[in-house]
Amino acid sequence: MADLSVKVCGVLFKNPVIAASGTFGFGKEFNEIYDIGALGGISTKGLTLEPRLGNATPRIAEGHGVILNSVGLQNPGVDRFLAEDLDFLKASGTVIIANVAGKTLEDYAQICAKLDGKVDMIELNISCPNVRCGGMAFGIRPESVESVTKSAKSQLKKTPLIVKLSPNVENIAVNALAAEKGGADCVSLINTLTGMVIDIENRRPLLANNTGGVSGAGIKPIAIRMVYEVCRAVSIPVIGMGGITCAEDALEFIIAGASAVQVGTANFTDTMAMPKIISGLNKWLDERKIPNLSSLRGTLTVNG
Amino acid sequence: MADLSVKVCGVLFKNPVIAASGTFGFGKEFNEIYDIGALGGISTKGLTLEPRLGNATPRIAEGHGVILNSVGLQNPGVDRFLAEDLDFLKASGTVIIANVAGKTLEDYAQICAKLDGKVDMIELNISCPNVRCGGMAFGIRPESVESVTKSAKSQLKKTPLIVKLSPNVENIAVNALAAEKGGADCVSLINTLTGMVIDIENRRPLLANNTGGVSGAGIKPIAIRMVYEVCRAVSIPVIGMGGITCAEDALEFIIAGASAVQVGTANFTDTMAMPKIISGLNKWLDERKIPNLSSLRGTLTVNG
Amino acid sequence: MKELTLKVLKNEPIAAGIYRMRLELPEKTEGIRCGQFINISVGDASHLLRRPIAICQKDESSVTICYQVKGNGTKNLSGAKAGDILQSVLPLGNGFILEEKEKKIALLGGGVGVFPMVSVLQEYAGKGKNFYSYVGFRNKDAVCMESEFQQMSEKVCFVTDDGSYGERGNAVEAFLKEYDSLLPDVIFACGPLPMLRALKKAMRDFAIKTPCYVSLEERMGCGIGACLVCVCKKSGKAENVRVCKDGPVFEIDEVEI
Amino acid sequence: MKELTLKVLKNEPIAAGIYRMRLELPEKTEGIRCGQFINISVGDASHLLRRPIAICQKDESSVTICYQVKGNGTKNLSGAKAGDILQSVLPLGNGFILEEKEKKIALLGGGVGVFPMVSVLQEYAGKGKNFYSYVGFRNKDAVCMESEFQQMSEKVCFVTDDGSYGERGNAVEAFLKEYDSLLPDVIFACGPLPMLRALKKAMRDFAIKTPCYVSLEERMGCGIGACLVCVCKKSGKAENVRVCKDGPVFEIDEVEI
Ligand SMILES: Cc1cc2nc3c(=O)[nH]c(=O)nc-3n(C[C@H](O)[C@H](O)[C@H](O)COP(=O)(O)OP(=O)(O)OC[C@H]3O[C@@H](n4cnc5c(N)ncnc54)[C@H](O)[C@@H]3O)c2cc1C
Ligand SMILES: Cc1cc2nc3c(=O)[nH]c(=O)nc-3n(C[C@H](O)[C@H](O)[C@H](O)COP(=O)(O)OP(=O)(O)OC[C@H]3O[C@@H](n4cnc5c(N)ncnc54)[C@H](O)[C@@H]3O)c2cc1C
Ligand SMILES: Cc1cc2nc3c(=O)[nH]c(=O)nc-3n(C[C@H](O)[C@H](O)[C@H](O)COP(=O)(O)O)c2cc1C
Ligand SMILES: Cc1cc2nc3c(=O)[nH]c(=O)nc-3n(C[C@H](O)[C@H](O)[C@H](O)COP(=O)(O)O)c2cc1C
Ligand code: FES
Ligand code: FES
Repeated sequence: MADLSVKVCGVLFKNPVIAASGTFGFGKEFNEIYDIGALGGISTKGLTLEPRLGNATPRIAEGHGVILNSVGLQNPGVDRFLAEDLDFLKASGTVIIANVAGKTLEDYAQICAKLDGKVDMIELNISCPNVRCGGMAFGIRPESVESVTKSAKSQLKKTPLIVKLSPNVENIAVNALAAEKGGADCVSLINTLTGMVIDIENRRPLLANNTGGVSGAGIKPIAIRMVYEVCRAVSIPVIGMGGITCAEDALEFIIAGASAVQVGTANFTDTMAMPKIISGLNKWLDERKIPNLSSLRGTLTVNG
Repeated sequence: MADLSVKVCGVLFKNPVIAASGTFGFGKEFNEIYDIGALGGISTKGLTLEPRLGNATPRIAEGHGVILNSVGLQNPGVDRFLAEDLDFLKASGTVIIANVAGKTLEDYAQICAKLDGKVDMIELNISCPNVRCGGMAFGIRPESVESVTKSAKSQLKKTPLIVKLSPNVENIAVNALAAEKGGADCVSLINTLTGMVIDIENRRPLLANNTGGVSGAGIKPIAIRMVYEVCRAVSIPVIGMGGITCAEDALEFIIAGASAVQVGTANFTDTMAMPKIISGLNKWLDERKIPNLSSLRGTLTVNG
Repeated sequence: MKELTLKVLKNEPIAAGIYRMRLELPEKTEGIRCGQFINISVGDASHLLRRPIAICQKDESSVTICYQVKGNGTKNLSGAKAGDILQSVLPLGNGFILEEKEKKIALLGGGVGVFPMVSVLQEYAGKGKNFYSYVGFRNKDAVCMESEFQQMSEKVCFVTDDGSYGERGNAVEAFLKEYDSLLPDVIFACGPLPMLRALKKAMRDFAIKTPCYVSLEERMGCGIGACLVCVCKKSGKAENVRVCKDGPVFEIDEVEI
Repeated sequence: MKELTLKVLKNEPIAAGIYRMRLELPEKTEGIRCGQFINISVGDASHLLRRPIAICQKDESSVTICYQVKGNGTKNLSGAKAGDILQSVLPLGNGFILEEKEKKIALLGGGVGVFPMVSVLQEYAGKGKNFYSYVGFRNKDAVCMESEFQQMSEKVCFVTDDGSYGERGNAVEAFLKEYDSLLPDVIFACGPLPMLRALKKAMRDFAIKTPCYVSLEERMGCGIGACLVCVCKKSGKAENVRVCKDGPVFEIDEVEI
């Protein structure tokens, strides 16, 4: 049994495999299938200050090797999360990351204030449209990445801050640096790419919301490239994700420089995906007699 | 038999299915498998002023539902193309689009001057690193999209100009507008997304060039979204591509607003992909008693 | 609910565009209720999403699903051969539940909505319940499950949109014609949205107060309640329910349809 | 070359990690030469690239390929069952060509490079040619095609890296030991790059002037010469050749290896 544990911003994960936000709810349902305490961590569904109903249905569509979702930010609001879901998650014995979103800088500050000290880490989802910025997401321009990070960080005395980066940008490394400058303790990437599927019989977008976020196995090469670029640019830890389905995929991210990984869409394709990835990592390392996973982090050599 | 013909910038295509640059050479090889005269058009491998050898091998890798290539711009140079390949292509009776690339504004101007009046259309590949711009591709920033378009257009008296847009940008519609402003007669999109695949045993990128361009079925939802955004923004015609494998895929692009489509990676998955797409379009339209394909262009109704 | 590896035992067409697939369970699986469903891989790695399909029949060591070939996913499923392996999570959802006092049950099934009705019959037939089935299909070629309905119902009424089999009409109309003489204790219905809407409207128009449960369809992600993809609005409340976990069976007035 | 739909007739392991697959041609296909290859789908829609595999044996209505399970693509291939359909374009490449005057031929095959050598034997054996085969494998478990080599060669020398079958050593060493007594008219070789490099070096070191042709491997896109993915440098020239179209067989000094 290799040592899979990793430390990110002082938080110890028993293994680097974290459930990606929005694909795992608050853990209750998957816990009916396996003990979620076996996971490295869980990033919750994106939380907002007030309860939200999300977008109209259909909220999901499929491409070749990818999916698109437009759930939007349906969630019970941060207060109900704290009252009703946090205890269950804490009892599971895994690292709890609260994924949070807002429409204004103040939203982010307020929600962080409410969560500080109560969860293990906070992950800012900055891909939501920013009302003050003509609807362009916070996550697109480096200036707004920095300001939203600062705003959130100002309220956090105890809990480390992860900023989750959008891939729909010109240069993701520049945005990662902006997050670092704004005070982020860690960055995670990638959030979904924006896509559309058209129902040609009805000549309408298939998703009620017209566009949706593309995720799943097919986006992995794009995610790996971006994680590699960000790892070279920043000196804070990086959590990688995008299309991971097996232990080998997770290793690609870790070799590219990620400290830990998140798994999203693969949970839909196989509800046991994450336990399988964890045991796959063990097997892979044991077969090669590598005693600990973290020794592989960032060991990529680029070609001449 | 439905009427599949489309007119783009005054050029008549017998059908909207065009071979995408770089996947079809100069047509000779595929002509051994089927009559390439049956195609709507052919976009040639990217041409440069001087012959080029391209990148080191391996030049190709695979993801889930996508591929990555790093061929680079291997080509015999524009002069040899004109001397050795153009006559064969012209004789085939399909529309010939010369895809061109350069490292400086003058490169683009010079190559366009050589091709003006000799091919049916010229397609600028502006995703190549611009030496004057710190290696950042011309295709990323709207200002450089506009200036490279202007430079190329200044040399074209007879041949309509297509500008091929990169998807690795913040806002592709803004770049499309910049091309239009620079004098483009048409835009085509999307070129490849940048990606990386890591060989975890060797802890090296699998491609000798480290990164490569992601294409193929998996990128279609991203391409459709971008084509839709561009069609809304510009008033010049749009040629759509990215992940097309069948008639239904082509129809998604046309309904989103594209006048014609290009097919790249699918030629590798099935060497008969394009003839099958053309007959598939015919069948689809006939079954629905739609007399001509162009009546579908831009008929998308968005939800809500 | 469990993640299971299922072996295809049989996969054959039973009507125009409709297949029946019997799948071997790797272990004895108890507690599957009628109206529950499975979320099953379609046997092609380019499809990352599973497909939700009602459990039509079951025994200790197998489940049988019946599905219509609609898009690429079900087309792939139709190509599965005996011996092929498919992954699935099951059983999912709440299912149909009959209370002790409910003896006279009206079943309304339309199109692929007939299959959950067969599961109700299989579970409760011979247990002191009387079923009155109203079963609608597009046309003669789509008709299937006749003998199942005939053997286990007191009375079956088959209807088709074009009258090519049974009466012309739909399941709701057929049911309404007999409602006054039947006066069922409970109504179970599954079928396309327009059918369920027609039923809801008729119940309101004719002030039918019989408890009525409908099984809904929504596109799904996880299938187990975690992703909030498959929601439906609660009537009169700013709240959503998840079709996969809180449903797929809902009291007809509980949800906006 | 043609785009063809092939039916799997048989697919079975013949050595450790090596499978042989016989594929039915949909039409009589003439003019397939030894050393040519097919570019074949692996039967899983998530793989967009086909895999280039040498044609090992052929008759009018079928081709047989032998392949090692290396990555996911060949793993998928190994799961194909009789009756499955695979798409392919074939025949591809130039192949090995023997001139009239070349009578005494040395064949050097290493690992999966032995299969094109079998195709040479099948095409020319019994046509007044004498073959001397030097065949290398990793170890005993990987050995296959023994009878093919034995039946059609004047002499075969089997070697393994660890000596667990035949002599210890590699095909190039075995060939060099016998070179002086053999003095072949031509040399054909296929195998891993280090083996081909060793051959090139030895020929230079010992000033061996025998015409020598090697079959190269490169990752491929189109397989037919259009995409410029599979190139290799021409020796001493600023020019590339395409392995799929100009090769895969090259005169050993023509290309940089
Ligand atoms: C609880 C439940 C039980 C069902 N039981 C049956 C059954 O017993 N027999 C049967 O034939 N069909 C049943 N369906 C509908 C069935 O799931 C869809 O017809 C099927 O998923 C279509 O997949 P496709 O790939 O062929 O179509 P595509 O349109 O290509 O599918 C693309 C995506 O849309 C989803 N989708 C498409 N239509 C529906 C739909 N109506 N409902 C939910 N998701 C959809 C698919 O799951 C997939 O994610 C059921 C649906 C639900 C929710
Ligand atoms: C002309 C030619 C003939 C060949 N004949 C045989 C044969 O008869 N038997 C046999 O076992 N193998 C043969 N090979 C090698 C075979 O093509 C590769 O082993 C196979 O493609 C690996 O695929 P994979 O999916 O298992 O591996 P992966 O590494 O997962 O494949 C990923 C990609 O790399 C390519 N690739 C990987 N290794 C090679 C390689 N060495 N050469 C070319 N492409 C590669 C694949 O085609 C695919 O595109 C031949 C190669 C060539 C070029
Ligand atoms: C259904 C669904 C809902 C999601 N919701 C959120 C969310 O609330 N907040 C967030 O930061 N990311 C959300 N994501 C993005 C994922 O966390 C992840 O970044 C993305 O899916 C890429 O990883 P994958 O390819 O492993 O799925 C969601 C993804 C999916 C598929
Ligand atoms: C092997 C390969 C080579 C390519 N070379 C060029 C090129 O020279 N010039 C260019 O503009 N695009 C080039 N492209 C991009 C394609 O023309 C096309 O934009 C892209 O592949 C998306 O379409 P697809 O998904 O149908 O392949 C190349 C793509 C591939 C796969
Ligand atoms: S499909 Fe995920 S909550 Fe219903
Ligand atoms: S693989 Fe396309 S040129 Fe060889």
